[in-house]
Amino acid sequence: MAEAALGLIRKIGNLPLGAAFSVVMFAVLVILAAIGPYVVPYDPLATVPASAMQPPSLTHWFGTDQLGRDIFSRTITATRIDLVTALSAVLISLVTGTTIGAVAGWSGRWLDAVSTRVFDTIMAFPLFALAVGIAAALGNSISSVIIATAIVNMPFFARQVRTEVNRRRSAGYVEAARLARIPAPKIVAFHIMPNLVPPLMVQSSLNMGWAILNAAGLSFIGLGIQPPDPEWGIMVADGAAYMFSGEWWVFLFPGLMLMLAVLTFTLLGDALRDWLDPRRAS
Amino acid sequence: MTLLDVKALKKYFPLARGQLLHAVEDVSFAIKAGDGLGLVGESGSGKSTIGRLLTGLELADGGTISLDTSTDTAVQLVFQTAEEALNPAFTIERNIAVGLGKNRSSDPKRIAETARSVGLDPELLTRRPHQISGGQQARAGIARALVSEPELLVLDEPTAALDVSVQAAVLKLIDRLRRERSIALLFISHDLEVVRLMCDHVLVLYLGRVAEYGPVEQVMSAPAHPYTRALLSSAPGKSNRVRSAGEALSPIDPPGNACLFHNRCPSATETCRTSKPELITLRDGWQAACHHMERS
Amino acid sequence: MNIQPERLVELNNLTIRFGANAQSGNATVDHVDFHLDKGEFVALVGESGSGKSLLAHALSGILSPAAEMKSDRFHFSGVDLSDPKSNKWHGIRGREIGVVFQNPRAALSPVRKVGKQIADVIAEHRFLRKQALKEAVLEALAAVRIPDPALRVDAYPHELSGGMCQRIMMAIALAGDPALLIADEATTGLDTTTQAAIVSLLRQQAEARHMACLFISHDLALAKDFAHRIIVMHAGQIVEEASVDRLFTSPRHPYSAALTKATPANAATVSELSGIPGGIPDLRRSVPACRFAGRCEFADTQCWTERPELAGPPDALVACWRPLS
Amino acid sequence: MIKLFSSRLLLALPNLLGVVILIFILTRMLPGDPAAYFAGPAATQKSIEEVRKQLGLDRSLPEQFLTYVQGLFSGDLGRSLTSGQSVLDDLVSRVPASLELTLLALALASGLGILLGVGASLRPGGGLDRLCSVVSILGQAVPTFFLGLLLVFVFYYKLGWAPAPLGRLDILYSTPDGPTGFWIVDTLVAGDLDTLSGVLRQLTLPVVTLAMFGIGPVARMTRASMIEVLNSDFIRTARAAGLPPSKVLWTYAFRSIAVPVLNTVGMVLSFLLGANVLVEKVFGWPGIGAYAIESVLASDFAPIQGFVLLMAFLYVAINLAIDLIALSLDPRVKFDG
Repeated sequence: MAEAALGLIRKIGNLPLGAAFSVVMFAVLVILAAIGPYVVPYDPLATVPASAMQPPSLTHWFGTDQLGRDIFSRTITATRIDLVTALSAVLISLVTGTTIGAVAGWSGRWLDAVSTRVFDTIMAFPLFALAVGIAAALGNSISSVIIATAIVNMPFFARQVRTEVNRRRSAGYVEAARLARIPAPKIVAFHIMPNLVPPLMVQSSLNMGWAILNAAGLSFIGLGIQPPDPEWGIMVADGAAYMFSGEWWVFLFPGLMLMLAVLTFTLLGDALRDWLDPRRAS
Repeated sequence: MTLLDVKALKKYFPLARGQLLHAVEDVSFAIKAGDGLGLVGESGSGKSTIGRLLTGLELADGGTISLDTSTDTAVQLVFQTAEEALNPAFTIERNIAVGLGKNRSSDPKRIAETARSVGLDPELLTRRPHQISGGQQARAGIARALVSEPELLVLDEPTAALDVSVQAAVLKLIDRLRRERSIALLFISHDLEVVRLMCDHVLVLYLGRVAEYGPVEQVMSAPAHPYTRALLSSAPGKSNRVRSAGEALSPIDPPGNACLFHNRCPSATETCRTSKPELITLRDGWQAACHHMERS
Repeated sequence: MNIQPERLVELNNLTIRFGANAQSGNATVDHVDFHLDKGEFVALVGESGSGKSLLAHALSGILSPAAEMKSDRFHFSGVDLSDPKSNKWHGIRGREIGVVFQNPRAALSPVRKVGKQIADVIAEHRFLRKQALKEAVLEALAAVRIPDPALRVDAYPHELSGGMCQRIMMAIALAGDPALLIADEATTGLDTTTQAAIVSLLRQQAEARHMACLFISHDLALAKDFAHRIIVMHAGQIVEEASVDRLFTSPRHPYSAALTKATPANAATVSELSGIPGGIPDLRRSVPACRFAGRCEFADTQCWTERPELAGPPDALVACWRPLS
Repeated sequence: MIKLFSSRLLLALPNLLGVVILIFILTRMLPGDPAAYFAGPAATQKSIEEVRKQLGLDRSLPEQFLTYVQGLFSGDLGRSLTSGQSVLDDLVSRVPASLELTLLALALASGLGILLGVGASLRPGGGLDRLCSVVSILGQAVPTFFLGLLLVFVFYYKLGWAPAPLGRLDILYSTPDGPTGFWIVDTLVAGDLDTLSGVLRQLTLPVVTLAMFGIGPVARMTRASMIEVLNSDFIRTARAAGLPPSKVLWTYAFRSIAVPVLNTVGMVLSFLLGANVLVEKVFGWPGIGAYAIESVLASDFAPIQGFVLLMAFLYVAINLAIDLIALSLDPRVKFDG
């Protein structure tokens, strides 16, 4: 066990800097999301007016906000809600996008043309503006943020899968499977899709980053998750007002955490792209 | 016994603005069990399309393909570039297993046996396509086609991407398998020399039409069609060259009432520009489509 | 009377290394001597991975910066070119040495009219006014036998056939009126009829302009048609160098002999064909001193440990410890 | 050229129609009652029903859709509850502010991205290449609104170099009164260099914030395409033909990747139009993004809908322009939908 852990550490140590950082940070984020709310020193919702707006110190590592809430505890607690929101959105767009893309890419003809049009339409929107529109229509709730984020991310998966399936439709190995009278759904699922796992993992990781940004952006302008629930975007928005009176820590720490989370998934996507390249395995 | 009988095969591909690409036009031939037929022609002559029509990967727009077999996997295809033809996500073993068809997803004994018969080391079976050499990839592609014990093997330029030293080994392998298992071959190639070695009959295609069709020694020693002569004389290593000037006509909506080779033919006359030559039987099993056969 | 022909290229002990092979220390082009006389036609043959294209790149001054090139001597018409970064290459690259590559459609810029691409090169080597340049382009197109040059100048490569694109490539290579023309697999992938036409055009142009020609091909039969002298390469080493007649009637290196036997045109039946066991050795791992030893039926311990030098009479050089007689 | 233009326009129409249908569906089919929205927060059940009838929401969906489209054609985007103005008028008066910001940021991001990408491609693994990857990764990872706040904190609050993030122009200056609404253009036309400098000072931070977001994709795409093209056969030909390096780099290599880079610029434009919303909030920019946020907070749906529609129209229009440029750059680009 210790041997294995040591081996893992050595492996990570041998990675390029960005990749090593992303793997470690990914683990940290997952752990924080899992146990963060139980280990933070203060109740993230407890207001203590007497200790409002204290700068970072040993008792309050990231300081306190205008209501005396501990920013460190709030920042850590927010990890779960931000990651779960993004992850739910990415999973929805991965599943629906992949299914629609695979069907469209294989069938070709009118189905392909129609779905391509629909995705072009969605992508023709400046996506954040679309997300604002959708979230506004759906009402202020986490689920509307998730749905809005899923809808704007879905075309990326659908497009990629469609292109890859379409390209492989005429590959020799697919034609060999057709010659062996293997039914089309099986060919797509078991002969083509395994080749798409690496690019889809990369795409999912990158989209996680975008989804986190998207969800935080929506809450920043007041859509979706509502105060007092701790969420990075809201906390930055709250803190922005106090920046002009010199209380920089209120917006800085949640913003940094948000940035770290996005950076983790962006770098992880890059690292996955390198690792999963089949040519490198030889 | 005739295994495959193809009559008046036609295939058109629709293009933009209502144009039609005439890929295969009125092609007829037959292959006896265990026989080898070579299909030669330049790129765009329709030779690969014929192979795909025979295997059912494309549907014909006219003509008949009658196959005298009982199984539905009797015709198998060996693809041009072996690397693209193997699934990069699968091991070589699984790649070969695909050839077994939908009902038998695995049969390790049979796969190992087939691999051995094409000269693939069993330890390579657990590797992935990019981990083996080009020659080994070609063998794996052949193994996949063979594993269902086909009666007709369509080979689409199976050695075009290989070095001569590897090509020689693969050609010998195909020839050996053909004799051992008495499989019929449809060998698609741009290389007449390879067809001469591998086949009993040859069919020369020009822009989707049959230019000449006959026993390979006769066609190669005394070609009747000027295009066959041009092909033969342009092969490297032949000193006396008959050059055919110019470029081929477009296969898109070609003239229906002309010899399509007329613009490159040294002996073309007005007749060639205005009437389409029919296939004429020169001798038993030897045909050519040219207006000026007696003169040439 | 014996007139000594004039030397055009003199290249001694050329070695090209890549970082990827750093562990094994193997050079990708290993101890190669090469020379070419003015007006001479030489063919360089070998399978893929033999290093022949790399040699061509070194000769034409376009070796990638990742390659580390060393030589004892590299003279072209008396100019020292042993440093690939030397500014002496300016005025030689494209002007004294023209290259025709394989896969002509990819070898031309897809977004520039072919006439413009030729004009770019002519303008680089000759100072011409606009009208004169236009005429020079038309002349260049006519020289490579392109029908209706005035129509083709405005075409893009994707609008032309492969054979047509190869003629454009040739016009670019000839634009500087070079003393050496290198044809690097120039006809590979073309239909045989087109291939024959391109080869004959190549020969005719080279002869008319008194150019030396280095013809690189994997196709022995093509090389035999074209050249006076043939060089056979295997895994970065020259294994045999001989006049055409000698090489094809009595090859002395086992590899040359094996290549001949693997060529379909030389066999009457399939059983006469024979492949060569194994493949080109992987230069990232350690290889025998004679790099063919692992595939050679005559190899003994000396072949594995000592590198054979190219030796013998000038028209029949061979690098082998056990040459065929 | 006119023929090209009209055929591309025809291709863009289905997209616009799709946008309209999607927005229609969003407003009518999703949970939340538009009648309740439009009747306002204090409405009774009865007044909601009245509004419903007034808005035609009691009719069948296809009927509603037709009325809706008719309204769009006559420029009727509804009325804002908060401002009481017609949404179209509100938007038209605010568009120049947003466009001036977005287009400047796009120009900056594309210019820097292309230079960085080309530089990085010349020596993969070299210093510029590393800079390129750091800039593009940070540009993607730093949330726009956070970067904006950081810049304001450092350059306005700490250093005092930048003006207060309160709109397009400091109140010391008189508002430019020009025909375009693009204040850089308007002040230049009026020859008012003093105001121009004020406009530029105010623009700097939001433009940089927004541009940082766009550099990454452009630089990455440029770098990847350039590396591929520099290893391509035709670059080898150009080098072997003795063409000088600068000609090989720009006339041959860069020219052939202009289309993919241009397409990326188009994509970045879409990002920027979206991110604009956040930047406008941070910098108090009186554009359509800030307008949308105000409306979101007031649950005022007509302006949001108008905003999303306008965004889509802008994007489609600018993409049309990009397509036309691509057509003139690359002979291989054909009408393939």
